[in-house]
Amino acid sequence: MLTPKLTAIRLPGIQRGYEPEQPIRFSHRLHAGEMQISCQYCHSGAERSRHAGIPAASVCMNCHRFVTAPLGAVRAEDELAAKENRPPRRVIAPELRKLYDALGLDDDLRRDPAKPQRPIAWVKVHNLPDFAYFDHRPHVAAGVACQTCHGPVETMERMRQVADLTMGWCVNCHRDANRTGIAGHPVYASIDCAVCHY
Amino acid sequence: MSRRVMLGFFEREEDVLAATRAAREAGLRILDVYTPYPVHGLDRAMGLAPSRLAFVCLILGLFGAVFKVWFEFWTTSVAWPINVGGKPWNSLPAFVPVTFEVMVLFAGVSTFLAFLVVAGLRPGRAPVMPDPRVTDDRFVLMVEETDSVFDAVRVEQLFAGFRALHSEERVEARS
Amino acid sequence: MSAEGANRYWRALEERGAATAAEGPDEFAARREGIDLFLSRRGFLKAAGFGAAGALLASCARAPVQEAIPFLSAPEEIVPGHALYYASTCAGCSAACGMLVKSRDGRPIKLEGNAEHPLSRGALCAAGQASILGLYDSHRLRSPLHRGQRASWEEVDRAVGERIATISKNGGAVRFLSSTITGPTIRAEIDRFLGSFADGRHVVYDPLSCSAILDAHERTHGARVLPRYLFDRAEVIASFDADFLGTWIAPVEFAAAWRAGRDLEAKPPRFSYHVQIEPLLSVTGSKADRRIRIAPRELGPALSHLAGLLAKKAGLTFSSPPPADPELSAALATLADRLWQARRRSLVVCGSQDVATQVACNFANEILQNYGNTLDVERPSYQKQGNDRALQELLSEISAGKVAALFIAAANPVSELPGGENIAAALDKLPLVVSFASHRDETADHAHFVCPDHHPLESWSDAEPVAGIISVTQPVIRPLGQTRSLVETLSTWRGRPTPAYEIFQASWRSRIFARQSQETSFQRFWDRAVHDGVAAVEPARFSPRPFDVSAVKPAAPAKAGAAEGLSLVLYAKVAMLAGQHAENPWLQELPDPISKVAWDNYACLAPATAAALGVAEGDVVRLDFGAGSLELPAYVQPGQHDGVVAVALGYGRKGTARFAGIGPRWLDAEPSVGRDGLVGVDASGALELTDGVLRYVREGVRIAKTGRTRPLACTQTHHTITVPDMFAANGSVRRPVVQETTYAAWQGNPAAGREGEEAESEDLWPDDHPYNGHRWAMAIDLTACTGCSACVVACQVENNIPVVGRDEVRRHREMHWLRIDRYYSGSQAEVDVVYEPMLCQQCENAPCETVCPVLATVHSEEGLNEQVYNRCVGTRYCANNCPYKTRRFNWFNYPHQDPFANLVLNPDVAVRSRGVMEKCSFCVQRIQQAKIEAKQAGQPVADGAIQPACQQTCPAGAIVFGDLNDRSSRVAAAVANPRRFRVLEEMNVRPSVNYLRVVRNRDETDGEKSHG
Amino acid sequence: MAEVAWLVRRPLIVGDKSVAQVTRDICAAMETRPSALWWAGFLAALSLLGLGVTAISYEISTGIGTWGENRTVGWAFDITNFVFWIGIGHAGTLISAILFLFRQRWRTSVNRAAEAMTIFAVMCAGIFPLIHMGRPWLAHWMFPYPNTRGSLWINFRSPLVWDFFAIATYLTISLTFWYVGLLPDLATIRDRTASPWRRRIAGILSLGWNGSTRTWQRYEVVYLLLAGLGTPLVVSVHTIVSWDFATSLIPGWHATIFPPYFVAGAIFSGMAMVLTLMIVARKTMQLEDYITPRHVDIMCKLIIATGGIVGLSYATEFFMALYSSNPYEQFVFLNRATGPLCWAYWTMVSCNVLVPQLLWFRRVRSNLVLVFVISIFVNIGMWFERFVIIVTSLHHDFLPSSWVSYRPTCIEVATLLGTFGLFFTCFLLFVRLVPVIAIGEVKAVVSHDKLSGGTHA
Repeated sequence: MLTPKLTAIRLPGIQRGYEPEQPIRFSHRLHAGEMQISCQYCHSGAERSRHAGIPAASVCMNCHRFVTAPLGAVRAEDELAAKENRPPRRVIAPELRKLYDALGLDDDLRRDPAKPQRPIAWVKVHNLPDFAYFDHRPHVAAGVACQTCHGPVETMERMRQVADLTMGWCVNCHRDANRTGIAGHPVYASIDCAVCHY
Repeated sequence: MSRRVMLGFFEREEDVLAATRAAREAGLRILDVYTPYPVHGLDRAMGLAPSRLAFVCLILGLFGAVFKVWFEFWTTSVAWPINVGGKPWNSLPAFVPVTFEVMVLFAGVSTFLAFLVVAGLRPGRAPVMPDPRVTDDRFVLMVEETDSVFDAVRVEQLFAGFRALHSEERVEARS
Repeated sequence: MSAEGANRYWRALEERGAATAAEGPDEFAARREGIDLFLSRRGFLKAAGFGAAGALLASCARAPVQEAIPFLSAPEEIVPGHALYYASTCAGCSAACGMLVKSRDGRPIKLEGNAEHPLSRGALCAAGQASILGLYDSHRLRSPLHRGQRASWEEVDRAVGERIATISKNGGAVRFLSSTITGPTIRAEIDRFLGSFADGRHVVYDPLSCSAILDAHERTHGARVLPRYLFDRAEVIASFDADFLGTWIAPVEFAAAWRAGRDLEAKPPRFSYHVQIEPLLSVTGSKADRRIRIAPRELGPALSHLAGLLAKKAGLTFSSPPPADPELSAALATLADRLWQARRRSLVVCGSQDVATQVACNFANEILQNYGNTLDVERPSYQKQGNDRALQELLSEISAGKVAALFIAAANPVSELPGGENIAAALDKLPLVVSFASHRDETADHAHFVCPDHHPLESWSDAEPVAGIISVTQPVIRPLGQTRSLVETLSTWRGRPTPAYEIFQASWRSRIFARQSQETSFQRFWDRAVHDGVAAVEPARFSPRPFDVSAVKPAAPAKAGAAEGLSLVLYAKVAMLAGQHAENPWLQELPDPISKVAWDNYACLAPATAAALGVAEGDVVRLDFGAGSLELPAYVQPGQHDGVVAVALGYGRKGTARFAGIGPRWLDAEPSVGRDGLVGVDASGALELTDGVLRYVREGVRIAKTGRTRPLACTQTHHTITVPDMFAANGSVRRPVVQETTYAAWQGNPAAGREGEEAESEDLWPDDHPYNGHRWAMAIDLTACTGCSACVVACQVENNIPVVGRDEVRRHREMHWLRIDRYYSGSQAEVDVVYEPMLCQQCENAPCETVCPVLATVHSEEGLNEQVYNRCVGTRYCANNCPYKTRRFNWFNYPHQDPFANLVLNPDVAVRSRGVMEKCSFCVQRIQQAKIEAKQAGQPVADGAIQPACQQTCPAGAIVFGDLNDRSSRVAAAVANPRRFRVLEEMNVRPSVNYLRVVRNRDETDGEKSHG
Repeated sequence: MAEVAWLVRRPLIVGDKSVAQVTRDICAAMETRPSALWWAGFLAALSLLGLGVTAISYEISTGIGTWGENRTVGWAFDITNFVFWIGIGHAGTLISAILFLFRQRWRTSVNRAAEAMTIFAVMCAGIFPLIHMGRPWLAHWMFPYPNTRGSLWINFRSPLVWDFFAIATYLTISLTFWYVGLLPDLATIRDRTASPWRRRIAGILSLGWNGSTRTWQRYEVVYLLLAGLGTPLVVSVHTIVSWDFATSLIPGWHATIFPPYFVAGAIFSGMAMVLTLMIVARKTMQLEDYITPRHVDIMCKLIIATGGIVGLSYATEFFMALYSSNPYEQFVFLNRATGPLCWAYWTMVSCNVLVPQLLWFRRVRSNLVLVFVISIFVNIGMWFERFVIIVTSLHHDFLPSSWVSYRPTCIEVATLLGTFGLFFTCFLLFVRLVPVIAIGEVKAVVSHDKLSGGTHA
């Protein structure tokens, strides 16, 4: 009863609103919002493991092997090429360039043995304390929408922590789930300590 | 405005006690009696009504107890019922000790604070007293010179009748 | 695994939030960064600890930035945070049990028995469970050594190659010394390598030798074979000093079989009769139905006499004089009768190293027609191949300097054999000594080259423990150092460098594929073998010669002359074995099942002997045997023969110097090592290698007090369930915490031996806590439990339980969540032993929960007694109020002494910080895992889907865990068993752990026996 | 007036004092320079305190492992000291509150010091529940405050929580009671002292007290009420402390006799401590006229009485154990008397039951040195009583497999000494800064003596 009021103000240790700079300016708004790519296309771990996981660069390449720059830029280059009647050059957006560099690809997106492969060090946004065990699988299985905890990701240019991820926040959601069910169908979300702490 | 008061200074408990009784019979208006230690019967002699601090103590004590019982019940059976050692949600007997302690705490502290308020005691307040020796071994009886019929001389004799060391008249400012 | 694999592995770590990728020149440093991250659990708890301060900090500054570094290209099988299991083979000893390696994010973190393995049947022993720590041992050699200096493989190959070349040119004896290697491929490779020399020979020895058994069979069956013993088929077992449940040949396989032979729940029930005749109290002896103490020198004559008795029954003319002790001869007579009644279904085993005795043993089995029934020489075991005669010859060759090149693999002769220093000196004289040791051990110090082999979890290998059963070892992680597989090294020196993988595949294609018929395509066969971890093929058949009775000679009766002085018996402990695991802190801290002493070896004396000598436990005594002397603390061991002093092998290893600083450091702390800086005392000097056998017994040993004392780290100070009479009013001296009965009584009444009424007393309170969903419970069959302590180590590995060191154990602060209480009953001399595994009983009315002020331990709606570490403030009230004393408190921070070992931590279990209480959770992480998977599959949790670490590894299958609300579950059946009882039931705490009464195969029908 | 008649026999304050004299005598202790004796005692106490602080900081920074406790004996010195000090505290409240209700006027000379003793003892006691925690920095979790854990409250079923509330309340009420009693005397100091800073401080603390009868009247009501509250409180506190053990199921702890047994024991030990202090104080601070042999005599009698109850409790416990055919219960007590830790048990019995019997003789009671020695013995004995109850019950409990021994470490001993350091430091400061005797009350007694003397002579 007191808890909601308390969490309304940011208490010590609560990282709500954390929105760190990322190595590549990846836009969830563009991918999840405009392009309507489902969350689990990239974060496929969510239904197979406790971690949703951050997609491997190879997953990005599924599309970005072909999409190398915004449509506008490509059109412009085509027109320019037509004008100068030469084959259009491949346009590579600066942010995607970082991805290709990480994979050690050359301009034709072929593996360049000279270039080293460097994994991309994303900055973790949602951090739970190590003594709290969280597992995505049961939540996905129960049909909890990603937005319930991660907020309106599809509107975020840069990923931001929306929920404050306190124990009270978890527990109250579990309580509500038991009362109202999830997406209509009844569920049972235990609030035993040993669900998260062991 | 200000008022005139007549002070009688005594040395012994029984003298001031008797003097107070006499003064009261003589229809004098006794403002206060200052003593180094509590003198038995003096309050009756002055005709003071018994203190009502006991009620404060009772009420707040009860409040503390009731509040605590409710709180313990609420936390263990309503807010978040957790199975502790197979005990029932509402383990009333186990709540008794804390309830008692909280009752005593509320009662005691509130009575003390109430006392400070009604007695007008607060840190840094300058003591209003006729003679610093009151806190040592002086007994002072203070009567008000009510109206023109007040006869200072008679009062002085009355005091002297009870072995008063001396008496004096003072004007004290009243807010 | 491809080269990419390694980097994947390390990135996979970071997926869990590690620091940086492990690349660049010093890969190792990078790993250390990786390690800090594993400390971060503890780190966090600590930080979280500094309550106000921590909060203040957090409110000023954001939490430290954590990076998540995904794969560049994800391998499809690896899902971060998802555990994979790979079938492999345990290399803890030569028994070669099958196992599954639990690999988390490419990091092996747990070994579990492989249920599909025909020998170990899903179990592992303590040593096997602990062996995973060896992978993350920072003391392992990470590159070859040349004269003790780090060298590159190129240099070593060149140097060794040159020497080999000269040898094969000018000739010269080349010897390959190893302990038993059962792998057909490796053996073939070694032979191939030796084949390239004129005089090359492979000499095999076992520090715990069974050479005499093989020699005996050479005499009686014409071939040096070790029969395969089938205890499950034996109805009467007579074991002459063979510790087959503890350390003898293949304890896990034998324990499983032995257990199968005594199954009271089977229809009809079967219960073998097991007689143990031994000088000291072994694990096996502690489980025997009839146990006879015997002086070592009496053993041979006794067995020979038994053979004689049987021969008479069989109408053969063979007689051997009865032993002096009339009691013993009477016992032997009755034993002979029972054996004879159980012809073909009986088994006589003998652990003696005296060939004549072993021959008598064979003779007995032959008379009883056990060959082909309960022991098999046609499909023999390869688990012990040691040939002590060959070893002796080799040693004389070496000391004579007749060896041109000596290669030593999987053996440490300098520390394992008598006269180690002489051997060392001789080695220094040899022109070429190459060791394949993974550590700078005693022998490696005297080798010109040390070419470290992979850890078994890093390399391909195979094993054929028993003819026809071949199990595969596959790598589950890329080598952590610049080590190289033995076969690869040999192939390189042969001039044809080949990757191990190819060598093994080739060998299987040529040798093993041919020996089976199910699969037609080799690839399919190989894939299945690698997947299952084991393949059944045709054994290399050989038909033994018919039994040669002429070989049998009646043993001369023990000479009374040798009676002066004590006989020193050198034995092996289940944890240390011959010492190959001496550098494993888990095993050092594992209390010995019998003595309950950790971190030391000691001189076991019978109570009577100790009293006669005026020696008390902890007094340091000096043992004088001809060749030298030993000084170690005494331990009073009930049930041991009065004429015996027993000392464990495998201690005082050079490598144990690393434990000098283990455990918490504070002003009153004492080191875990002795005065010589090592753990325990090396007793191998007392071994004898004479006329072709390695002997573990010495006669005429004199013993004297030194006046010094060394208190032992013993986890159990009171050894009986009976309280001293002075403390027992009105005669109630025995505490009903363990219940037992006899087979005869049980047959009459399955509930025989019950003490006190098992009555669920009415509840005082409204029933606020119905258990509607699951109701987890456990049942432990005390009849089956052999006390082998595999469960204790399994629990330690699974639950990140720290090692606290000798001093803390001595202060009774060991951290094991699961302990095995061992109680003696009977007289001081003739003891009965009961093992009672004691773990958190998960009481329904848990006394610990009521008293916790901060709700750090409460009850779950599935009947679990939860302990929330991060909520605990550490008042210890719960531990005080626990009648079973199963709660463990973090008195200090207990980091891994070797930070590299943090890689073995189980990421699903929090590492507890200083000042919090911890305890058994029924492996709740496994429960949650199974529930989540069931939820995903939309099915109920199947019975047996959840196995706590202890149940999973138990060789005797004594532990059953499951859901009581599932009426069909095994645990529900166990609870319904009339043998079931609960400890301290009368207190109505309602434990969820049930025990099944101990049953001994005896004739007294009064289940109660006097406990003194 | 009954007590007047009673007073006739012997005056409470000897050496026929005038009211002014009383003020002078008592304030003298604070106005003169401290004696060398005082300095010696103070420095000794201070160094002990230093030792304790060192030990405690080492323990908190390194771990509870620096104590001798183990998996079976989870409490030892820590809780022993806690119960010991709480017990000491109780005598103070008894003297000031309970005897006040019983109108025992002799208390006036000792109640101030006794109350001070209570407060300091409770301070010492309070340390232990805090530092015995594995993670003392999380002690605030013992208090039910709204939190972001959804909201996770505390376990009101746990005796430790009861303890927490009991101790907190006890300390608060004792402080209030003490302060109320101090008000008039602070005023006295304010009005007579020469030093300006002392006047300023006394002025602030006395809250502008002027001996007005109106205030005196309310003052007496409050004092009575607080005494009335304090009396059940002091009983409840040690009852709850005893429940820490009584509500558990450890044989030797799980006993219904504990509450009365503990309360009696507490008063017993407290009286002994009061005697110890008083005898020292009257010697060192020339208060012979105020703390007369009669005070000592009365307290000795109280010690015999409470000591008797304690001895009876020991016997009852033992009898009940043997009478209950519960093997565990029986074992624990036989083990106490004859087991490995029997020396502690017999120390306890001889100090608490045998030694006090000497006080039956008036000659002993009137020999202050002897009384002093006996009081020390009782203090020791009562410490061992708690040690015996806690350690011998734990170290051999249900399962023989987990039987262990216990040996304290130097850190534990240092911590115990440290609390004595804290106690005496506080007490020695107290005798310098505050009137050790309730001036106001003594004046009343003095004039009463005069009055009754006058009328009856």
